[in-house]
Parts: sequence; C-alpha cells; structure tokens
Amino acid sequence: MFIYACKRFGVAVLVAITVSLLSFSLIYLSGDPAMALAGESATSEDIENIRRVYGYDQPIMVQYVDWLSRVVQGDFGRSHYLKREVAEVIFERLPTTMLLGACALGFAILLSIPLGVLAAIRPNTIIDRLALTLAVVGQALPSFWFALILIFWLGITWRLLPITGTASWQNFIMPAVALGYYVTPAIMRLTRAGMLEVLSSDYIRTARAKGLKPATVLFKHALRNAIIPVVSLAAVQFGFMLGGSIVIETIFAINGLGFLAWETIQRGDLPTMQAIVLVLACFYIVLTFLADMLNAFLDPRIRVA
Amino acid sequence: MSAPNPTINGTLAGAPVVAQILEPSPGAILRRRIFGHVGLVLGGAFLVLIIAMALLAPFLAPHDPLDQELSRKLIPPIWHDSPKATWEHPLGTDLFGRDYFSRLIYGSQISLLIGFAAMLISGVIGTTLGVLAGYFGGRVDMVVNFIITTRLSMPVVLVALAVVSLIGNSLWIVIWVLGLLIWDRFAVVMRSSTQQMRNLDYVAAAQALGCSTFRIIVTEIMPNILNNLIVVATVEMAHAILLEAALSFLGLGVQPPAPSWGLMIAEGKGFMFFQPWLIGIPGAALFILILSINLLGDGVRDVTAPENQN
Amino acid sequence: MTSKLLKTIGLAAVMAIAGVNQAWAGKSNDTLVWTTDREQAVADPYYNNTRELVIMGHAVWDGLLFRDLDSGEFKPLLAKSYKWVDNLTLEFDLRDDVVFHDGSKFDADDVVYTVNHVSNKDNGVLTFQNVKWMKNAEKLGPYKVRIHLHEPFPAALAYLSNAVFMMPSGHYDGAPMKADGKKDFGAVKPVGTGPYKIVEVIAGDRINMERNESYLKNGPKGQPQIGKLVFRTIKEMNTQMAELLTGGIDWMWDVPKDQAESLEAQGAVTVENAKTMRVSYLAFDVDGDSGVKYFTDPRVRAAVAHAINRASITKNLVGPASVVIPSACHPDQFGCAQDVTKWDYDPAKAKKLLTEAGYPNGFEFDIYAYRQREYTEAVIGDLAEVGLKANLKFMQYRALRDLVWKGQTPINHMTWGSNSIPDVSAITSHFFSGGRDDPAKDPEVIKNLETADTSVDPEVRKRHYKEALEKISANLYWLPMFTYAKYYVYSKDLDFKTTSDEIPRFYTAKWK
Amino acid sequence: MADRILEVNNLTVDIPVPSGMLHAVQGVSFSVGRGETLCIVGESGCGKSLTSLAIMDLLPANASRTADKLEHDGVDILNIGENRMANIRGNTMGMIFQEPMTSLNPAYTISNQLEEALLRHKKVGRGEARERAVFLLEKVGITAASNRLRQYPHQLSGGLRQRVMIAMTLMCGPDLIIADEPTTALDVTIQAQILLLLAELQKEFHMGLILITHDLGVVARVADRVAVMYAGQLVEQGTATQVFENPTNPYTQGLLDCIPIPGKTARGAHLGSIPGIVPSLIGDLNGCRFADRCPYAKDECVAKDIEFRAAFEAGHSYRCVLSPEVCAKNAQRKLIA
Amino acid sequence: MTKTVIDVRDARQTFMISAGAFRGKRPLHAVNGVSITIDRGEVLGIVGESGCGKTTLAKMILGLLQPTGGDILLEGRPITELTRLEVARLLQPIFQDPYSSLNPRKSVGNIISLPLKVQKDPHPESWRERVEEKMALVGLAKRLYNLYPNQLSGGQRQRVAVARALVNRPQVVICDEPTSALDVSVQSQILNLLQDLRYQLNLTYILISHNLAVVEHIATRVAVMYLGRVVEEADTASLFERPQHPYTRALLESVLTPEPALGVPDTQLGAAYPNPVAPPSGCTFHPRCTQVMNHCSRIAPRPVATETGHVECHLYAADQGKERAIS
Repeated sequence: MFIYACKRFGVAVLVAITVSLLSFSLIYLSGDPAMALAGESATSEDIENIRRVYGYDQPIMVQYVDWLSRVVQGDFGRSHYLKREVAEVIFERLPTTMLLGACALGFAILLSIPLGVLAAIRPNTIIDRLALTLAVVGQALPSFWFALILIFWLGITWRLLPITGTASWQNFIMPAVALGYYVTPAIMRLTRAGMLEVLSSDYIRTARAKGLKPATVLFKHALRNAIIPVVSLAAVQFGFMLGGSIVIETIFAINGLGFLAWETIQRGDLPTMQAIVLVLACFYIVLTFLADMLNAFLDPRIRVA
Repeated sequence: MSAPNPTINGTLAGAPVVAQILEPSPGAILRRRIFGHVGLVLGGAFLVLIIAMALLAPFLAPHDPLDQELSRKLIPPIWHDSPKATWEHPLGTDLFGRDYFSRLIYGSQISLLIGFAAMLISGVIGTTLGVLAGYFGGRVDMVVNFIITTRLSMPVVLVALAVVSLIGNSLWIVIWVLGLLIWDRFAVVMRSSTQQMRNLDYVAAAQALGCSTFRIIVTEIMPNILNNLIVVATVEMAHAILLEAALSFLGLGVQPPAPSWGLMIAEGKGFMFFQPWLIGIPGAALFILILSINLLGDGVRDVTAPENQN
Repeated sequence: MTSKLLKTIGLAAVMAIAGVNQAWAGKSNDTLVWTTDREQAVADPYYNNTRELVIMGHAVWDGLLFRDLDSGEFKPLLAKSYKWVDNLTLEFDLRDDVVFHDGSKFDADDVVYTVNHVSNKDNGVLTFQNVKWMKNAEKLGPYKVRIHLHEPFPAALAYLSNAVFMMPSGHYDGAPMKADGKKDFGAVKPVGTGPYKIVEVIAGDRINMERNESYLKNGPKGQPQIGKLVFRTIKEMNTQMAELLTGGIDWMWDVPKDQAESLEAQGAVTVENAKTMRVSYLAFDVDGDSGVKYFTDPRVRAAVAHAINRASITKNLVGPASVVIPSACHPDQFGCAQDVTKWDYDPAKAKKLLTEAGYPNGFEFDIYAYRQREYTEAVIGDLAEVGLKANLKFMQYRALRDLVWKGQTPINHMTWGSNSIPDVSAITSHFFSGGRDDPAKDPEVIKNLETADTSVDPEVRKRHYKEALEKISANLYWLPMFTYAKYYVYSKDLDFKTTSDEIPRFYTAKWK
Repeated sequence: MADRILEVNNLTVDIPVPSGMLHAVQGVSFSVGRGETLCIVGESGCGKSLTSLAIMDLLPANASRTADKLEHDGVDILNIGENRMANIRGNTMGMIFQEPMTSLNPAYTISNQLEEALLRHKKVGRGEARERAVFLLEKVGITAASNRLRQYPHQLSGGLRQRVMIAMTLMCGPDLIIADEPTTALDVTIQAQILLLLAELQKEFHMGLILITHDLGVVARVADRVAVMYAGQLVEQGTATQVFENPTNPYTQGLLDCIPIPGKTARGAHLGSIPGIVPSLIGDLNGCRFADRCPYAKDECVAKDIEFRAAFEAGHSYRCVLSPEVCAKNAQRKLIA
Repeated sequence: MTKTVIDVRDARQTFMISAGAFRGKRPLHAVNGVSITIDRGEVLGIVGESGCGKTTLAKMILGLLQPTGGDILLEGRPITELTRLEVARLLQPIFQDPYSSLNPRKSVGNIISLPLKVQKDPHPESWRERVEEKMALVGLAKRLYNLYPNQLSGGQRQRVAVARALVNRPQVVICDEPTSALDVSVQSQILNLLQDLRYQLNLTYILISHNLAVVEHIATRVAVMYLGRVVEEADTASLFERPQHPYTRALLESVLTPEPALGVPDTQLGAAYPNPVAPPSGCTFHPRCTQVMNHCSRIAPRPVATETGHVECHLYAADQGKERAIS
C-alpha cells in the first residue's frame, strides 16, 4: 500500500509539474506578457521595468523555473486589477467553490447511486427505464439553461429558495442542483453498469449459494465492488464541476473561484488566470490521488500488492 | 466457451444452454437490433431531420437569418394569442427583429458544424493516442496515460475560456480549442478497447500471418472497436455542442450575428422572464439535438454490446 | 403553450409577493441594496474610474464644492466659501466642523495633501483628465487653502464638485508596493467625510456602507436617511431581476428597454427612464494604425454612417429619454453645438459610397465593444445589410481601452459618460486633444479645443468648440450615435429621485 | 446409503428467449444418497449446470422451474419460498463453482468469507466461527491456516482458492454438496488433488455429492453413479462401471469413442466422432434429441418421446428405442470396426 | 531439404515484472534455456502445467516474441534474420480458442484469404478457388464462404482456423491447445482432421496441450516443461511407458482416463506450483519431488541423455551433484 501510494504520488507530482508548465505557457498566448501584466496605464518604460522585474527578458525555461519556485512558496504574484496577492484572493474564494462543489457532488451521489442500484437490481423495469430516461434527458440539458429555469421556478415563482449569494445553506441548494445534475447521469450509469456486472459475477452467486440475506449480498458483496469505479468517476466529475462552476457561480452570483476565474478572464488578469488554472488542476490531481487511495482501501487487490 | 447466447449469457454458470445455433450474419443481427431499438430509431430519426434541416437551410428558411428590422422586434411565436403573432414569423422574432424560425434553421448548421468538427479533431487525437497506447502498451502506454492524466487535470471550461479570450474568438478558433481539449474520453476508451482486442488470438494470428502492425491496427482492431468509437464520438459531439453553448452563454463562443443556438440562448437569456420563447425555442432545439445524439450513442452501445438484451 | 403558461403562472406569483425570506434587503432592515453587473475590487474614486465608484464617491466622500442639480449652481460643501483670486488661483475657506470616518478632523492639510497627490502625474490617477488642470494646493491657514491652476480652466468648479474628493492627509502613504516597485494606491482602506462610510469591501461580491451618524449638519447633501447601503455585484441581468422581484435587492439599472417595459407593465416595481450624460459613439481607425485600412477612406466612413439606423436603435432599444446626436458630445453639455454635418440613415447611399470606394461586395472587419452588447449587435445588423461584415469583439472596458490606446481597433463602439460634467471639455477635449484616445490627432481640432478649453469667454469657447465638433462630424473621426437613456428599476418602497447625470444620489433616498 | 439426501423427479427448466421458449432442462430425475457421489456428465449446453442451479434455486430470474418432486433430506424444497430456501442454501446444501479465481469476493478476507455463512446459519460467536474456519482450512490441506485467513483471494493460487471454496462449503456441515465443474479451470495435477480431497471429505462427513463435469475421466474415477445428459435430457444412468463398461445409449457410446484412452486406443489411429451439432432447444421438441446425429436412428425415433428403459443390470437405465441387446451389439460392432 | 526444421538453442525469454516502485522490476524467466530440435514430419508434443512456459516458447518460435537469449533457427537460419512474412510462410499457428482467434467482423472467406493478401500472392483471381479448396480439405462446405464466425459452431470455427493456417502451405503448424476449448465430440473431429492433414500435406506439428491423452495419441515425441525448462524429452512411447523424471511420472499419474476401477490417484505433488518470479533453488522441482535428495535444493541438474531424448534429474546422474558440490 505504501509503495503504491508513493508511486501514485510520484505520478501526481509529475502531472502537477506538467500542468504548471502548461498554465505557465498560457501567458505567452497573449503575445507579450509584460505588456499584458503592466495593464492599461503602463508606459513603455513601465513595461520594460516589468519585463526586468518579472524576468521576461530571461530565457523561457529560466522564467518558468523562477515562476515555479515562487509558486511553490505560495507566491502567485500580485493581481494588478485586484490590487492584492493572487494567492490571498484565491484562497479566500476557494472554500466557497469547494463547498459548492461538495454540495453538488453530494446531491449527485445521493441521487445517482440509489437510482443506479435500483435500476441494476430491477433491470428493464419501470424504475430502470425512468432512471435511464432521467439520465438521457439530464445529459441533454444545458446547465445554464437549467439554472435559469431553477431560478424561475424555485426562486421567483414558488419563492422557496434564495437566489443569489452564499448567506445561508439554502443559498447552496439551487446552484448545487444546477451544477450537480449534469454529472448525475454518468455516475448513475456507472453504478448501474457496475452493479449489473457485479451482480452477475461468480462471487455473488457464491454469496447467494451460501444462503446470505439479499441485503447482505447486495450491500456487502455487490455494492462495495461496484462502487470502486464510481469513486474514481466521482473524483473526475468533481474536477469537472469546479470548471463548470464558472457558469453557475456567474448565474447565482456566488463569489467563488469560478466567478473569479470568469472575471479574471474577462479582464485579462494573467497571473490570476494562471494561478486559478494551476490551483484547480492541482486540486483535481490531489482529488484523484485521494480517490485512488480510497479505491486501494476498498479494493485489496490494489492495497495488498 | 460456446456460442454466446444473448439472453442467458453471464447470468448462468458460464455454460450456455444452446451449443450451436446458426445465427444470422452480424449485419442482419445488427439491422434487426437497430430497428428494434426505440431510442436508436428515435434519436437517429431526429438527427437525420436536424441534419436535413442544416443542409436544406437555404430552401427551408423563409427569411435571411441576419435580416434585421428593429421595427418588427420581439414578435411572439404564433401560439401566443398576441395580436402581434403572425405566420410570417412562425417562431416570432428576436430583439433585432430577425426571424427566429430562420435563425433556428441556420443555427443547426453551426451547432452541427461545431459538434462534428470538434468531435473529428478530438477523435483523431484521442483515437490515435488511445490505440497506440493500447496496442503497444509498455512505455508508449505510460506516456499516453500521463498525457491523458495531464489533460484531465486541466479544467476544460476554464482553459477554453482563457485561451479563447487570449487569442480571440471565431467559429474556427472555438472548434479548434474544443477539439484540442476534449479528446480525453476518446483516448481512454480507445485505449482500453484496444487493449482488450490486443490480447485476442486473432491479433496474434494476424501477426503470425505476417501482417504489418499498421494493417493489424487498421483492419483487425479498428473494425472491432468501431462501435465504441461511435459511442464516444456521439458523446463528445454532444459535449462539444454543449460546451460551445456554455462559451456562447458567457460571451466567448461564436460571435454575433451568427445564429448559433448557444448564442441565441445567450442573447435571449435576458428575456427569460417576459419573452421566454426567446430562450425556450433555441434551448429546446439544443435539447432535442443533444438528446437525439445521446439516444443514438446509447442505441449504438446497446445494439453492439455483447451483453445486449432485448 | 408551455412558455405561455410559464409566464402566466410566473407573473401571477410575482404579483402575489409576500416577503418570505431574503431578510437582508429592504425597508424592514433599513438596508438599501443596489446592484450592477460589474465587480468592484477597488473602493477608491481616484483609482477606480467605474461608474459605481463615481456613485459611491458621492456617497462616501465630499468635494470642496457641491453642484445643485436643479439650479446648476455651485455651492460650498467642505468649503465654507470660495473665490477666484485670478484666472489661475482659487481660494477656499474650509469648514472646521468636519470629521473623517476614522475620527480625524478635516482641515487645510487634507486638501493640500489630496490635491498635491492626485495632480501629480506619477501617482497614476486613472482619469487624469479630472485632475490634471490643478497645479498644486497651498495652505494659507488651518482652514484656508488655495488651488493653483496650470492654465485658465473654466470648468474647474464643475470638476471640483464632481470629481475631486477629499482624502485625509497621509491617506495614500501606507499603500503597498507593487512588483514593479510602484505603490499600489488603490489598495488602501477607504476613508472619507461623506454621508456614508465604507465598512467592508468584499472584492467581487459587495461593498457594505453604513450611515455616517456624525455627518456634517446643514450641508447641501442633507442628512443620509437609510441606515445601510450595500452595493452588490450580480453578473446576470436575469438574476438581478429575479432578486429585485423577490426583494433580495432594492435597486438596479441598465435594464434593457423591453424588459423594463415588461416590468413596468407588471407593476410590482418602479420603472423610470432617465437621461444620462453618456453618449454612444463609433470611433474609426482613421489613420489605419490597426492594420485595417478600410476606414482611412472617408467614403467608407460615410457609408458606415449612412448604413446605421440610429433613430431606430434609439427608439427600439434604448428608451424614450434617448436622442440621436449629431456631434461628439452630449446636447446638455456646455458648448455642444448641434448644427454640424449630419449623416442620415440611407442604406442605398451607403452602398453607393462603398461601390465608389471600391468595395461593391463589402468587406469584413472586427468591431469592438464593451457595453450593451445588443446596441452593437444592432449596428452589426445594419452594417450587414449594406454588405459589411463586422465581427463582434466584446470585451471588458479596461481591456478594450488598452486596445484602443494601442490603436488596434478598426472600429470601436464605445460610450462616454463625461464623469457627468456638463461641459464639452469633459468629452470632446478628452478624446480629441491628441491624446491616446484621439483617433485622428487632427491639429486643427486640437488647436480649437485647446483654445476653447482655456478661454474664460463663453462665446469664444462656444465658437471654437463648434469648429472642432464640425470638423469631427464632417470628417467622421467619430460617428456620434445617441445619448444613453437609462432604465432604473427599484423597489416600490423606495423614495428615490433619478438624476440626469447618471449619478444616483443614494444619500437622498429614503423609505416610503 | 439408504436414506436419500436429494430426490429429483421430472425437473424442467424453461427460459424465455427472444425467439421462443428455450427448454434447457427437460424431465430430469435422479436421486443422491448420503455418502454417494453422483456425476452428471455432458457436453456444454446440455443443461447440467442449470440442473444444479435449479436444485439450489439459483436460476436466473427469468427462468422457470417445475418438477414433480424436489426433496432434500425428505423435505420438499420445491415450493418453500425464498426465505426458507436461503436457510437451506449454504447450510445443509453447499455449492462449489467452476472458477475459483472469480468465485471469491475480491474485497473481503478469506476469514470473512468463510465465517459469514456460519454466522448466518448457526448461532455461533465469532471466535467459534474462526476456530471452525481454521479447522476446515487445515482439513482441506491448507497449511498455516490462521495466516491464510487474513489474506485476500487474489493472494492465493487457483488450487488454494478451490480448497478455500471447499472449506467454505463445509462450514455449516452440509449433507449435500453440489460441485459444478470444480476442477475444469485447474491444472491436471491440481485437479487430481482436489478430486481426491473432495472424495475423502465426502466419505469422512458422509455427505451426498453431485459432481457436474464434462470430463469423462473425472466421472469415471470419482462417481458412484453417473447420469449422462444430452440436450436437456438424461440419456443414461447407472453406476460408473455400468455406464463406462457397458454404455448402452448410442450417445454415451459415441462419446466414449471420442476420447483417446492410453493403452486402449491405438496411437495415431482415427478416433470415433459424432457428426453434426447439438439441436436447438428452442420451441417444441419431439422425439429423440440425438436422432439426427445417431447412426442407428429410425423413423420412430423422431415420432414420439423416448422413455427411459432398464438395461441388463439393476440400476442401469437409458433412453433409446433400441433394446439393450441391440445396443450392446452396436457397441461391439464399433469396437471391431 | 534438411531434416531439422526448427532448432531451438538455449532459448530464453525473460519478462520484467514490476514489483513495486522502489524495488524496481524483477525478472520472470518464462523460458529459461530450452534447447529442442524438431524434425520434418515429426509431431512434438509439449506438456506441462500452466505457467511452465510452453505458450511463451511457441510464441518465440512463431516470431511473436523476441528471445531474450539463445537462438532459434528455422531451416538453419536464425529467426532474427527472417522477416515476419518469411516466418509466416514457414510456420503457422492454431490457437486454443476458436472464438477469439477469428476476427468477428470478417467473413470466413476473408479470414482464410488473409494470408494470401498479406503475402501479396500474385494471383488474386485464384484466391477464392484456393480458399474453397482448403475449406474442402478441412471439411467446410463452400456455402460457409460468406458467413461470419458467429454463425459457425465451435468445431467449424476451429476448422476455419486450420484452413487459414494451411492456405499458404506452411511446413510447420504450431497448435496451442487446439481442442481444449471444444467439446469431446468435436475434439475428436479436430484431432482426426489434424492427423489426416499431417499425412496429406506432410506437415510438422508442435502440439501444446495439458491433455496428456491427446498428446500421447498424436505426438511422436514429447517434451515435458517445468518452470521454463524442458525437464524430460523422449519418444512418445518411451516417455509414456518409461517416464524418467519424477515430475513426468506425477503428470502421467494425474491423467484421469475413463476407467472407473482406478479411482483418483494420489500424485503426492505438493500443493502449489511455485511462483515463477521466485523459483526454488537448485532443481526447481525439488519442493514437490517425492524422491528429493539433499543436493537437489542446491544444485540444478544438467541434462542427461536417455535412450531417445534427455532428462534433467539428479536421479540419473548421481555424479553431477557430487562433482559440483566439490568444485
């Protein structure tokens, strides 16, 4: 297990470094990073100054190493627009987005896993068909459209839920649903497929031949094995949701990382943009790493290698 | 091992009951399954309709989709019992007095183009990587896996937005950015499918017959993973169309006055409380398009999957 | 059918408002929440030149003078009295009963500090136009100062009352250092003397303000009525409207005409269309800096001018308080001559001009815009009908302004609010005095403006402004489009007066 | 031997498939006594596995099972309902499957999987269950049993896993074990060991054993009694000696001709073979299932259903229109040819 | 024409098996120094438990795996100097599973004519005829030409595989468990077919099987493999009548023939086949051997010639152990 974890961790670090290289190179898409950084009121003198201060006159690899070494120390630079340390801004907003993502994932899991299990133990029944229909329909609904519909009904028409902000837990319901429903079909399908496969496996037949109670067979023997791929998928989907939070946070005026990202992109605030890409990517990497560890815990074939 | 009997395979003790039934040819089975699959037929039919709509747009559309006349703006669709509603504009007009029906028809061209082109680009990248990794394994696999993991860790929407905002936005830039970003699923699925095929004896047989690696991949492996490829292709096509809609919604997708459905939703979104059809109609069109693509994909998976039932 | 049903039910429900939750806005909480779609990271009127900060500038800070909107007359605010000593010197007696929000007393040192800080070009005030006319300030006594001008500047009082806010002395000294070694003045904690004080800035989300209980008595701004003032950023217009309808916010503006009319028809909120000092214009890349040479040809510019149906846009998209303008300024501004060359809507003529210029089939180019996308889209639609294919590049203001300054836009469709200063110098001189914004750098125009800006004789000014404006319109450096009219939508509980200068005075608002 | 631990009479399993009704098992009758080994042998698809699943009531949900009689230890288990059947499964009736690699749940330790059946069926504590698990693991020839208990299935080899499976089946002390191809997936050397173990345990615990296999060699060595199945039906039944020394049904005869027997079959000589393929079992079936492959088929073979009849010796019976004498002659002729 | 078709000289195949991040990879000697010659017209049976390396050996001979050591000579030329196509003209495989060895998307005709296509046979017009000829040879009706594998029975599929292997007239056919996936009644048909073809086409077979009865029936010579080495090799008759190596004996005892009187044999083989990554020292068979001696665990036996082949066992070269022990 320890060796597996180390190995997996090594890969994660490598991926993180590659991602950092990619997000670093984002800045070169804009042409002259110094000019972009200097902002609107800069004179050519200022730009030269920035070029020197940030080392844009250095070879790219030197710049990268320099940048990375600062990033590793938590210094993402300073946002010209926000007038603050980028790291400070990001870590101020990260919790909101994490909370939103967690709520959305929670919603998705609470909906999809029971549905998937139900569909799998009663294949080709009404429940199964309903679940599948939900999946097909769900995946065809653009999330921003769905979010607006939610606001219209739950927020305005029925006044059940507050629309914007993050003041109370109720504020998170609509955005979480709007963000989470899109991943529900994928998790549901995987749960269903996994359950179907596991339920037809030899060891389930063995368990039944032992005379175990159906609930024991289902939950102890089947679900545990069927859930293993779902864990990885959930981690991947959580990563997607952090990306998707851009749209949702914009609609629900939630002051999280997604909203910051969108603002950042619009105003071309490069250091912040880089930092957000990197932070989200690293978060994803950490998440998949944890998911693999959880899988290893669930699946002794990985754990006891 | 015996002839796989579709109904009971997998659920029984591994020994199918009927040893040998002379089955119809794969083509015949496929045809039978295709036409027996409601979702596939429905999805296919709708998709064909939408494609026809896109191809025949110049003949179908009653107006120029870009023809603007502010004096006839925001005419509601004919089913509204408003005095303004007219058969001249069956789906009404938008804020700029452009005929919504014509825009919808022309919009199918853009959505399909984006979906198809982005899917093609990502398909070529992902399939190449996936098949190579699956076939050669070892170091190649390691490298490809690493690339996939790296790609997966980049948040798609964010990177797409950032890139588009940095290098500018046009239809083709959006297509390329999406195409270069969403190949991961192709790679993952093709990799595992190829791995499965790779270990089958007929690949070894082809090697032993002296087939070149290229020939084996193209004629022995590809035909057998084609069904998975089609399934992923539909998923990614839908994904690309939805992503474009999201980018347009945020103002960084296709640029006006192009009648992309995503853009129409974006333009109509401000009116959702009072002129809901402006967002409802393109939203529904997008929904139906994605739904039919998904149904088609699901259908292809169902009818080609070995464990397929009914 | 569904959408109709949706609409009916939705509206019925909206009508039947009975405040369920959202306890933090509205009359019951004595909190006025107003919103725009723009995020405010910097709460300083010198280092953030957005409209939101202009509005907050008036609520949180005071200038030396105050302009009475009804009479147009300048009244002392932080000053007790003022007088022109000569063309280049203004002298003020200051009030001695004013305290800043942090408790320190206001005196001549603060004025000297503020004026000397902002008028120093190195300190990088964003709209330097507002302050560059001041040379420095001189303390004559604890409550007596003089402001020296570089040259005669007739609009000085207007700027002093609208754009020069007083900061406590030493205010910017503790600003943090930027990576390029300059101080980041926008990052200091905001302190003013105004009717409201800023208590919290959550970048990107909100700025919370509270009533300044010790605001100066008997000042021209009066006493603030509402206890709390909250500015919120909500990107989505729909979300804003949803919140307004459900009582989550009390005030919004920039509502598009059609939605505003629908809201008005429905009657749950107050809807008002008001004039603004903002004008819309198309600026051409006259000398081809952007690499796109089409617009160096006056015939092409004329074709564009004839192709755009400004009256229709005004009527159908902007609102009843909007008018088409012929010259590069707002009709309400001093010196804004209206009898200049006019360009009527005439697509046939536009096509003919294009053919003459050698583009019978039109051409393709990028059009840049940042505000009210639908207006620009309407322009694009009109251009399309004469065969010109304009690709919209829609950006944030600051990013676009950078491009404009670099001369990279073939056509930009922008707006200017003149900082609500009712004088042509605030717009025409800003754009056509040869600075970064000047598309033509026409020496004749520059000279006329210079003369007009520095003359104290109103007739001389009018004459020279007119000459400049005529040249601008005739040569189509700009195509002046129309004045903005703004739809304000606010809670029925709110007693609020719209103003024609696009600066809502929240300190005068109260609950009904 | 007298008391019958399992009696099956006229067992039929039907499965609906898209093209009709699949008659997978039809009219199968046999019985197993305590301490007796019954081998059901047949080629793939003959219905032998479904027969075993039918006895355990583990058929797929869409399959239907009927029988005139299905008694376990004198108790009717045909219509006792899922709950009471579950109390029997794994308790007095155990089952071993073909694939030792996939028949154990990869997520749980050996100890967990061994003990859960005991905890489910008997009122015992964890300590007791653990003791019995250790005892049985040692019994099935696994050394260092208490260490093995902590391991996961993937850490064991195929032979060891099959031993674990056997131990698992024995946990509650069953009086009947159904082993469905228990050694097919194993190497010949391991196969012999497992079979030997099964036989020993069966004698020691005096259990009934139903061994299902396609391997005639296994059948011959292990079985007390043999039941040969073809296309869903029993075609011959008798003691191992009876069936192997005097195969009477033409199919049984053909089958035995097909395998080379060292010492008996001439090296390199042509082997016997059965032409044709197994018939489809979908739809209405009449007459002898083997008719179209049978060298002795006559018109009457397809006309009516063929009944079981007695062979020369007691306890030996077969299904054919031909008399025992003719069959015996046929067998002779083939040996000569 | 030389007598020897295939000459395997000390062939080795070592796979690197990952054993954890910091332990690096460990070698698995799947084939650990096998020397064997196959003469024209011979049927060499290779037997052994799963994991003994018999399939790996076959793949090396087929050129599907590059040997990591030793040489394989085909008609006297090292396999490394031959192209894939040259090897294919000489050797063809028949695989165990007739379901996975045929491409499900190709028709029977396409499958059987693939070798002609690949070898760029100069007479495409004759392909169909030659394919049908081969189909007739293996007992497939012409009407099957356009069918797909899923429409065929297992036996028919294996016949297709045989036809494909034969269409280019190879000299050697390597049959890897050709009947173990088939039912007994079909197995005998395929075995008969293979026998017939051998004489008709003068083929040489390498027959890999765990079914000793089948091997005894068909093979002319048998090699017994254990943990990557051939521990005994002899004429079929000698091997089955006078097995030398204890492992061969155990294997033979394990064979269950349908003779009810004999009961289940007790082979006395220890439970487990050893982990090939960590093979036992000395003679790798010693932990399971009933006749193990002291030096067996220390010294690996060397091949000792027997009447018709060789055996690797200390029982037959008592001096070997001493000799090594001294030196």
